[in-house]
Amino acid sequence: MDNSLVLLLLLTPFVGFLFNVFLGKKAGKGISGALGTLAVVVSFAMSVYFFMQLNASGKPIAIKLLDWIQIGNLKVDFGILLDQLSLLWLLFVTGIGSLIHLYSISYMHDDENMHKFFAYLNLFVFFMITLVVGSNLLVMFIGWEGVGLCSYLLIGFWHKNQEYNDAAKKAFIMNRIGDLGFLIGIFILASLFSTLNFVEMKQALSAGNTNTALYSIAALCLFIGATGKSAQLPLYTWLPDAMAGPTPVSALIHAATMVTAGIFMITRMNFLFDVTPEVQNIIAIVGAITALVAASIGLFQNDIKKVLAYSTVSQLGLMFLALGLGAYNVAVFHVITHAFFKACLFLGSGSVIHALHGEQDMRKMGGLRKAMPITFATMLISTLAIAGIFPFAGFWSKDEILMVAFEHNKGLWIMGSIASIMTAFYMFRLMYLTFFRDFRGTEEQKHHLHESPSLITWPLIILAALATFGGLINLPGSNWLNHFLEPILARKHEEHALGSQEYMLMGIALTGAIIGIGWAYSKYIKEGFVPKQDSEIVGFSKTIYHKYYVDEFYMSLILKPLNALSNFFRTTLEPALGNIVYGLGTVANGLGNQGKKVQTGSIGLYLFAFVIGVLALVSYLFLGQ
Amino acid sequence: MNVSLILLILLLGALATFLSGDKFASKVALFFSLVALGCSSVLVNHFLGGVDINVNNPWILQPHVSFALKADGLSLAMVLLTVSLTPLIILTGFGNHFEKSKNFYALVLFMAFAMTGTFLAADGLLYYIFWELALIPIYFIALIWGNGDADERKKAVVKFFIYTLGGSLFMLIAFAYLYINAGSFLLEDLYKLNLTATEQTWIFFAFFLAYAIKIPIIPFHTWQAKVYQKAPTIGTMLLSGIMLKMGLYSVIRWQLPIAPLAAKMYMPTLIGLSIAGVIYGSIVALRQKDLKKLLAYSSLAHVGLIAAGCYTLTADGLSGAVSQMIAHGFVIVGLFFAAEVIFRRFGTYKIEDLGGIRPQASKFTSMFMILVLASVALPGTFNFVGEFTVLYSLSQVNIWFAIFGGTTIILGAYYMLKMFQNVMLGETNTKVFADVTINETIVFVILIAFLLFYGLYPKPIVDLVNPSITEILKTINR
Amino acid sequence: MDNILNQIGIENYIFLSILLFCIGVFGVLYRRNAIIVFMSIEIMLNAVNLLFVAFSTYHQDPKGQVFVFFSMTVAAAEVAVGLAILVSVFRNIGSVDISNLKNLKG
Amino acid sequence: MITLIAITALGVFCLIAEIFNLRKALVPVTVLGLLGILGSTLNLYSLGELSSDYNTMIFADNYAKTYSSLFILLTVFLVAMSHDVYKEHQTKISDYVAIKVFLLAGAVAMVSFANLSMYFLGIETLSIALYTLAGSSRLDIKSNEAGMKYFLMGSFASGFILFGICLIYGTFGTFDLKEISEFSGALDKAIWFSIGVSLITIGMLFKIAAVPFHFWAPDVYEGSPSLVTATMSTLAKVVAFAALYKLLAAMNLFPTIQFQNIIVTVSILSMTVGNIMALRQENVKRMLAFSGISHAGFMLMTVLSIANAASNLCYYTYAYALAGMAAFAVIIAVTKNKDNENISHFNGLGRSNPLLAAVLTAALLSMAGIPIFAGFFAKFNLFTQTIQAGYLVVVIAGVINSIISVGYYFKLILAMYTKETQETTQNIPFVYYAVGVISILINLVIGMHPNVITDLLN
Amino acid sequence: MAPVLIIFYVLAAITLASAFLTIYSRNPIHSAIYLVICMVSIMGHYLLFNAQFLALVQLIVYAGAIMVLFLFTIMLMNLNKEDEVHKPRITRLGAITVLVLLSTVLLLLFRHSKPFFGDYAPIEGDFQSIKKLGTVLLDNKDGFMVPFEFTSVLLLVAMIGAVLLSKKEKQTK
Repeated sequence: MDNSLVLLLLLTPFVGFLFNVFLGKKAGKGISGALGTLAVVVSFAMSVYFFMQLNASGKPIAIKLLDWIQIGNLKVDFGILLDQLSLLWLLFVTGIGSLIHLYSISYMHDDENMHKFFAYLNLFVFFMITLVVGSNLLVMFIGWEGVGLCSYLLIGFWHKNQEYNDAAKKAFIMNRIGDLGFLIGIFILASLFSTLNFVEMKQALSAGNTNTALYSIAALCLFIGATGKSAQLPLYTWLPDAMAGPTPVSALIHAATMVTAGIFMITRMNFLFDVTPEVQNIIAIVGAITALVAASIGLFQNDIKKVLAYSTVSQLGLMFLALGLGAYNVAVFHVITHAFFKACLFLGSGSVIHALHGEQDMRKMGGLRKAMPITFATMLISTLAIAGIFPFAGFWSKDEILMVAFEHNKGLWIMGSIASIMTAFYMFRLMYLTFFRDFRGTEEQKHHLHESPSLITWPLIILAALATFGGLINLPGSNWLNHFLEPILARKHEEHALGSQEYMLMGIALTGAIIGIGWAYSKYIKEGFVPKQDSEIVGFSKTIYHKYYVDEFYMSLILKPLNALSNFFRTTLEPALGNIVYGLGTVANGLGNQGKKVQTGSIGLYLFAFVIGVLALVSYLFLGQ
Repeated sequence: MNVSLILLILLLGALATFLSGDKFASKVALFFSLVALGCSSVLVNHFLGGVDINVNNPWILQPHVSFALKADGLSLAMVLLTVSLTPLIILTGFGNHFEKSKNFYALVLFMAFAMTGTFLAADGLLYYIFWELALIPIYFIALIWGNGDADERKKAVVKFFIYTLGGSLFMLIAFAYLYINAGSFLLEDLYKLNLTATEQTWIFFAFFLAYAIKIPIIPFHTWQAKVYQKAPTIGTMLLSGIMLKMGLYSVIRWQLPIAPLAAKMYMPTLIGLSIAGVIYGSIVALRQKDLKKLLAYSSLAHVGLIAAGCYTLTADGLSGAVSQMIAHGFVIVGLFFAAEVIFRRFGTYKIEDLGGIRPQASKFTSMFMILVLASVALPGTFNFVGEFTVLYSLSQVNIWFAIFGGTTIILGAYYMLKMFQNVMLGETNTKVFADVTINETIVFVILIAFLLFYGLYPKPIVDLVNPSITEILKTINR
Repeated sequence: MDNILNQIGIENYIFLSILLFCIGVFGVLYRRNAIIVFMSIEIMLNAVNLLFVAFSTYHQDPKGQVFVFFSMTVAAAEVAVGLAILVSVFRNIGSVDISNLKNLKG
Repeated sequence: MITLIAITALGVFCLIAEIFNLRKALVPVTVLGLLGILGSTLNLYSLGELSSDYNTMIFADNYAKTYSSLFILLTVFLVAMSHDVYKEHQTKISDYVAIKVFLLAGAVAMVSFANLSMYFLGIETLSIALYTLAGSSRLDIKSNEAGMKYFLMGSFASGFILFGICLIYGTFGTFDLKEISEFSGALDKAIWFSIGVSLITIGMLFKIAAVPFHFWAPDVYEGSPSLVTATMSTLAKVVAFAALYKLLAAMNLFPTIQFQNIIVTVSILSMTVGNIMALRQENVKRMLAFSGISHAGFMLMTVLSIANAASNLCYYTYAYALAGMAAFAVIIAVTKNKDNENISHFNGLGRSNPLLAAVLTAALLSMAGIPIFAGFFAKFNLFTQTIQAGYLVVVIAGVINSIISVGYYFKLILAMYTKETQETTQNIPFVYYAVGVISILINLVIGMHPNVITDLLN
Repeated sequence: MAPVLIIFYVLAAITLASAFLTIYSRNPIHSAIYLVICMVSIMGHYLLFNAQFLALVQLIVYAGAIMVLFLFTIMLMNLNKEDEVHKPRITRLGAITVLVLLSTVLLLLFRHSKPFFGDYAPIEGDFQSIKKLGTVLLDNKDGFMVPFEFTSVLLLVAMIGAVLLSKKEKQTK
């Protein structure tokens, strides 16, 4: 029974994918979208079912479907593990997935390839589920690469635009860099444990026999994998570019679900990271720096989705900070709340873009508050949540991260806090530029301004609600989430008693957020400042506006040399190597040409050669004796 | 019933095709190749059922050469690869018009015959004969039915022929030497030889020269790209899909077990060289302007990885290499066929002249995409199984090998996706691109189905191959 | 009967033959007139014949002389054919200078 | 002995046939006659052997029989083609055929001699016949030149051979091969004898066209009428080699290190010079001449393991001669009415005449040593034996040369299959197809069953 | 010094000198005459060995037949003039060098080579009378009958060859 239900959970999106691929076009847009959505909803329902079951029994469900790869004594099978962590992820993946599918029905309705869009979305959900429920690293890796693929397909969904295709390619390749790390990590773990199954690895690790150096390398490799997928330094640059995809994609993949895969993986492997504190340190530092850098870039972006993208990177950085500090549950908490409000923000921005017929530049927006009240309201809630305003979900989760950071390292705490302040600033900058003051777009656009249809607004409303109340799952005091996750975490997480220090930190955080908001308010509402045209930006802000020239840096440090090398190989080395071979032939032919000159046709010469041959031969043979 | 039946069918098929006339040649060839496939499947069943399907008849008394065919799992896997790709390759030709097609298809079948023979032969000289025989048909296929400028083609093809022949002649010397010591060419007798390390080194490198050129391993690869580019696509498929595997198979079957000491001694060097080939091939592929050449260099990179797997001398490495050989065979045939499909419509392989095909041909795009993904070893495809296993085995030898070898998953993705983007995506092409025909679809679907099925369930192949790998390893570690 | 070699010595004959042979070789190399070249070859053959006879006496064996007989036959046959070729060459190019025969080369 | 007599009788018949105006029947009867002789040589049916009185002069052992069979076979082909080649020269055809048959007699004498006098007469008969044939196209300057060159150099070389024989006689006082063999095995190396053998070897190296005594070959091959070139390239070369091998095997001279070095050097030089020079040739006959030089180098390897290489040499000669014969059948057919034999005449042959192209291709592949053709086993056996004898250097040189040789063999193949022809197809008589196909088939058969030849020899 | 030796030296001198002059003289006719002298002197050597048969044959075949053939050809082609152009110096030098080298080498070789020298056995019995030679030549048991017969083939070939080379063809067509 459970087996088939698990398969139902896993395969319904895949069936939806197949349906949309083969029949989607014939079935028409309505049916295509509906079935696509239904497929995810079914998965969601199954997730809920299993969640209940788990809550009741407390026992994780492990299923082995079939054998897959066998290398020596390393056996890898298609196994499914439904435990607290995976179910939690399943819930919000399929849940938010369902909402976004719903949203997409309306959002993508004008696109001729809508069935494909749903096919890809379904496929994505399928791979995401695979990633989450896999019982071993390799199955997870299938999902891991699979979601990367879907991300590639969806970023490049509008494939006629080569820039989008470039973005898609970039995403895939950046991910692949991480994947190599992941794979190497897998190799090391496989050779250490002879298994890749999470449960078995955990047991093996706890059994002792610690080879810390190798563990550290493995953990580091896995973390490199995570930086690729979850857009951390130095591999984060693909995520902002990935905004080329349709907005629901950005919401689903590049905000709520896929980019959290890295956090999921590290949480999954927490038993490993717990024994490798130096890697944890690296994670924390990388996370903090990412949070800070991305937030600072976010300050100056004018593309509404780019702002959200950098915000995502920054928030992910915070989550990694928490992971690095061993506070897996806190990270997970923030993942969930972030999924809610970031999805809402993206969908809201999608709604705005939809209303403006594709305009994404905030400098050409403004004053949309009245035309789009629902969008405005939901986005405002989410913005408050992300800025960490009490009592929205983001407040609780972010606060916990900062609290943990404060406990461990004040420096990290300061970095996190600054990032939070920046977040509050640029998010409200976004809100102000988009919804307040006067509309700065064309008359034509102004004329068509309208609130989005209900299929778009309802998901927004639901998400806004979640963004408001999401914090409840792990309120200080109840700590439901912490308890729920306890079985999968190797090390017990000490409870925070709410003491004065905690309240003080909350206060500081809140104050910081309000400072950020106020700063934004004074600049954009009071002064009515509108960001300058690209060419007018100078100085340090120009550097930041250009994302610290990281892309250019990578371009000139890696890509250009690589291409130059390739050109060199192609145009110089290859022919040269080839010519070595040809050269032998040329030499032989040249000798032949020279030889032809010897063969003059003169009998006298021939006879001379003959006699000299005789002489040489006879003297060699007999004169020596 | 024994394995010589496959050879017989293919040879008869070649003859029948030759006699059938230009009109029916392709169909006759397809028929015979399918019969061979059926026959091989039956034989594999027999083999798995424990029936003896080997052949060993004395052939020449002086020197002592036997007509010995030995079918273990490894051989059968390679034979299956050959006989299942052959009908597909023939089927891909249905969309082309070949002048004197009876000769063409007869040569194709003859080549399949020779390659099958190479995979089955258990006698050194017999093996060598098949090995060389396989070279002749492809020479003519590439020469007569190839495309592009005739002079350049000639140059490339002749270079290929002379180069590979030259390499294999050194192998012949090695065989002569072995024969002098063993008094027989039989594989088992050669395995039993007790050669000194010096002797083994010489023999090892004589073999290596032959295989390094055939596989190819850098820097012996220079023939490859040009020939792939100039040969008709069917020839390219035969070359890249099957013929390269002759070299790799031979490494496992002949080179390593006959000269194990040398193999162990030079293992790091050889792995390093192979992996250098991986990186080099990938980097060269980055900026290729010709679709077929790009695929050729991708093949160079992939094959380098397989070779590295072979030279690890571990069960994992060998078994992964075999899986990857099969997977690569299928995927590269598919990719070259995709190139051919494009060529049929646009008449060019130049990447810069392509682009914007996707809006016009979604079926083709999807199938091409899957093949591209398979070639970059996305999990779920058979290529992943192979590549993972090989990389894993490399990591067991030295983690740096795995890291450098693993760059293929980055660079591979880079050049393949870049190629895909430039060839398929972008603004709709002004030229009309008709979507794939039924024949073409059949080929693609079979290839893709194979790759996906075994990607998820590689057990049958692995189970078929692994016992013989174990045997060979036992010989290596004797 | 006394052996004549007792008074002359086989080595003298060998030296004589060798010198004669070498003169023949020299002639072949030195002259470009085909007829003289033929003659030089005849001298070479004669040198060998002389040596044959000397050896025949040395071994007191008639076979050497029989062989000389054959060798003379061969010489005659060669000259016949050679001169026939020479005549046809002369008819075509009007000269018997072998250095004119350089059409075939390379 | 009976072979020799029968061949001579057949030659005389040819001469008489003209008197009785039987020109039409001449070629068929000769071919049939030769086939009959072939049968009796191979003991397919027994004519009974004449008394063994002549065994001191002619001794038909297996070695002689195997080679004689090859020679007869080659002559059958040559005579068969004569009919068409000389159809413009009806008045001379009987002379041509007769001279070829006598040439065969000389050839047979050269492999079945038991006395140096037979050897000498055989080689002279062969040579004189070839001088004549080379110059036989009397109005053609090239043919004249070829005849002249061949004659001058050939008789010069004969002088050395004669000198050599003389010195051997001087040492032992006998011409009998068996006695010489016994004496030379028993004695310390007498210097007369050694010099004598060396001089004979030099003479034979000239006949097989080994470097540095090879210069005549390309010129003569190119200048001679194609059929004669075929004779020289296949029959004459093989005969000379068989005789050289037989002589050296009997002389027991071999084990001195200097002599081995000489052979090694000459072998490597011949292979290399032959192949490298062949690369740049435009004339097919000239190219095959150089190819022949390189093959001579290969065959010289057998001398390095002279005690037991007879069967390998024999196999090699069969493979080489049959492939050469097939190639020449095509070359003669294609260049019949042309001024020269340039490669360009072969352009597009693959399309205009696939069968001939296939035969030529197969022949060239065999010469290049590609498997299933006899050339492969020939080379392989050679290599194996030479390695066994400890001359790896020669084998490696041989291998490198095999690679080079592919270069020019394939030049011809390329011309046939990739170039366009401008010439209209001409009607090619059946006999060329027959000769080409049959020789290639025999080549293939012995390629697949090498033991056919080795069994003959043992 | 024994008279025989003196005769030998004289004959040898004549032989070598005439041979050299054959080559050296410009006029082919002179060459031919010198060659005849050379042949005759060699005949003298044969007589010295008491090889009467060969001496006769030498006279008949060489001086008689072959030289006549030569002279005939020279006359036929009207070559009796000194029209040979001067050879390049390198040819002459080369030829002389080769002459010197070759004779030196060969002489050196044979100087040390006396494996069978010593006292020459006195001649016992007949080994070179015409009768004896006839027996050896035509005896079918141990004699040279087969080569003797084979020379006929050789001569036949030469004859056909000469005919073939000289025969004018009727112009067909």
